[in-house]
Amino acid sequence: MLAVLRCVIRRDLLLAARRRSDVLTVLLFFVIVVSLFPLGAGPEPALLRTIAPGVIWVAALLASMLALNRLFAQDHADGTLEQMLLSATPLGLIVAAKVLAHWLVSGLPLVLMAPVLALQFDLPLPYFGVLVLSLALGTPVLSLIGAIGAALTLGVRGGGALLALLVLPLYVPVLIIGAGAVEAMASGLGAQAYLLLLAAFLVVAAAFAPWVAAVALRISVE
Amino acid sequence: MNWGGWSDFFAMGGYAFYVWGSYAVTFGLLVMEIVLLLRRRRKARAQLVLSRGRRNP
Amino acid sequence: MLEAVDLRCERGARTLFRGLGFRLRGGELLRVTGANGTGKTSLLRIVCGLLAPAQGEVRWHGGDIRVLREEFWGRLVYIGHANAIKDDLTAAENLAVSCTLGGSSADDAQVRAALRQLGLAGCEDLPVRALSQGQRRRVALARLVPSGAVPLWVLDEPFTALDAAAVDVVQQLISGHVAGGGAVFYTTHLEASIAAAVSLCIDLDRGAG
Amino acid sequence: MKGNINWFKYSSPQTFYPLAGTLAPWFGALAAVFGAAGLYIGFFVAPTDYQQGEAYRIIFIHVPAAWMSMFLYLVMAFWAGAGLMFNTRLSGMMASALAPTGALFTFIALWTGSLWGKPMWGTYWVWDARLTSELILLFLYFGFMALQAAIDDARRADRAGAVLALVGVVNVPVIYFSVQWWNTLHQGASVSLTKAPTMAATMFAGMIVMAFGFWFYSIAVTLLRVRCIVLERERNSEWVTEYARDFR
Repeated sequence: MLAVLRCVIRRDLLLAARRRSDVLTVLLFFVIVVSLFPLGAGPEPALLRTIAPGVIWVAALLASMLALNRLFAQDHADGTLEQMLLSATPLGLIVAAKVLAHWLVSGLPLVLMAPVLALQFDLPLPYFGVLVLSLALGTPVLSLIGAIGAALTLGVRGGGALLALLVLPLYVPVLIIGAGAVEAMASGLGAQAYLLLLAAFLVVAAAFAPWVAAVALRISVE
Repeated sequence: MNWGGWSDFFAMGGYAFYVWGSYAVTFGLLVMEIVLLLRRRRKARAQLVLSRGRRNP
Repeated sequence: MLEAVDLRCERGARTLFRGLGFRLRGGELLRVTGANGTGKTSLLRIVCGLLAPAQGEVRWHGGDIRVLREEFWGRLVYIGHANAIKDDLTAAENLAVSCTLGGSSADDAQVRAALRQLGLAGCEDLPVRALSQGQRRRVALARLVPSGAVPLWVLDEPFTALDAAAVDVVQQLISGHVAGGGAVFYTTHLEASIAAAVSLCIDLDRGAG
Repeated sequence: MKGNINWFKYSSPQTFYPLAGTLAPWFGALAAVFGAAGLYIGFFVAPTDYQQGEAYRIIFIHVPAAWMSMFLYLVMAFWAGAGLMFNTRLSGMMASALAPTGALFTFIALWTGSLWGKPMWGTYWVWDARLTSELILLFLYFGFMALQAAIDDARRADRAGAVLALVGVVNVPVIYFSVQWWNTLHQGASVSLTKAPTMAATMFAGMIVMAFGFWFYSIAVTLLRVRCIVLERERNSEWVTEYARDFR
């Protein structure tokens, strides 16, 4: 059982390594979207400092959603997805492994890049820790919920925009609590409660999302 | 009955635009939904007649 | 071993076949023939559990496959139209992954031996992108070599895009498997002569087989 | 739409179709009666609110519409779940039939909410917790309908929609409480619609009656739409061609 999961993760990471451009496009998209806001909203530091967490979180959310169709679409096209459906290992676990690999490739880079962008927004240094921690807890939840959306819209025309329409409402709680964590830190309330809540989201999503995505996959491949 | 007369009723205490705006849109949308539904029903039945014609002309 | 009862399959509004049943025991070969679009692939997907039939049931050793699920899927190798290989990976990596996924773990030596048996000596470490369509099909079919222990093989058009030599190798693999007590359920247009103790046939052209 | 009398007897589209046909007009009539009664109470019986003047009368459609938008989503998720569990085609059709009416009531709730916000707080859009959750609920409805429209095969569309509806229904409370939390963090509870005017008995009665009116209306419209969906999806089955014999 474990060998299969390790094999799936290793394969996906190998594929991502072989096609590095996919990883970079997600990261560059994240950086570009964040850099657009000062151009749009004006460069005054005071303004940028207040909108920094919100902007970085929304950009991370959009970037991770952009990378979602890479999760199943390619496997569906070349038939490997059917082999996963017919494997002796429960599909939920395979989906969890794939989502973990997907997060390592498209979620983690965002978390590591966020402090650099926070500098751009002149965010006070003590808040960096909370920002990175909230993203580290939040982006896996985005990938997990996104996996359900990706599975539902497999092979459907207009997939990209449709995926966004399905998944964005479900991202709202994660966005509010995630961006709110830094906000609460700034207003002196302390981000303890928010980070714990994000961790709770992560645990619940990790427990249920892969199985729901597995059901959705079986429906889509039929 | 707390209205002086019909003109008083329609003025709605100065909030006519907001009150009638909401009521008009609400019931307008409900009526529109019914109209669209009946049109969809007519189209479905026409489709059946069409396919029946095709099957045994 | 494998039994189907009163299967009915619908695609869109059309009923492809109804009331179809068969029984496949160890050491038997079952071929499905029929013109294009008569539902050969759909029947295969129903037997594998990928597609739910509109009516009827598929049983493995008496148990409904929808209940057995992973237990049944562990006893089955399915090779469909698509080759289920990744262009960016090399042939060896692809085979290693598909074997692990299928449950029959194969170490590197077995993988290379299987590829050599399918006439892919020398191409093991090339990215599959560089291989021809026939060679890719061989990589997909090379999976059969290490899965001798898996009782049921379900093959969809195994011989397409293969040259005479490859067809010969695959035929030996199939008859070897059947002789060893396994069952093979396959579709093909090629008049393949596969030696087997019992070989049945379902012809979807004449309606229910 | 509570369960039918004999659950499985009416669960096939063929037997349900005529039943829906007979019930729909009755519910339509009930909707008209209750709607008229609600309007009458709302305008002629309920007193003027000392604080908000006449503008508060919008509450007689805003609150029932908000209730209906939430209630219809739950019923839709129920039918979608039932369709996924029991594999009955009709349940999937019911879910697809409910979605547009639910979305309509959500939009009505938003529209009347913003028109009510203008006289009270001077802005058309108040980032109030409940209004924001209604907005997200509207996106959930659009997501459901868009997914079903994008998938051609009816069976897969129903089952995929069912998964989305069930995931959505689990998320609605989470969304509501996170928006509530977000609202208190940023604005405190000062600006919000939660402080409804003191509830005189007649005001509450007006809302309840109108809510029933909307409920009967939803049932009637859903039954009509189900009949359309049945005609569209089952057009090749024998009973529909037989039934369509006398169509002009």
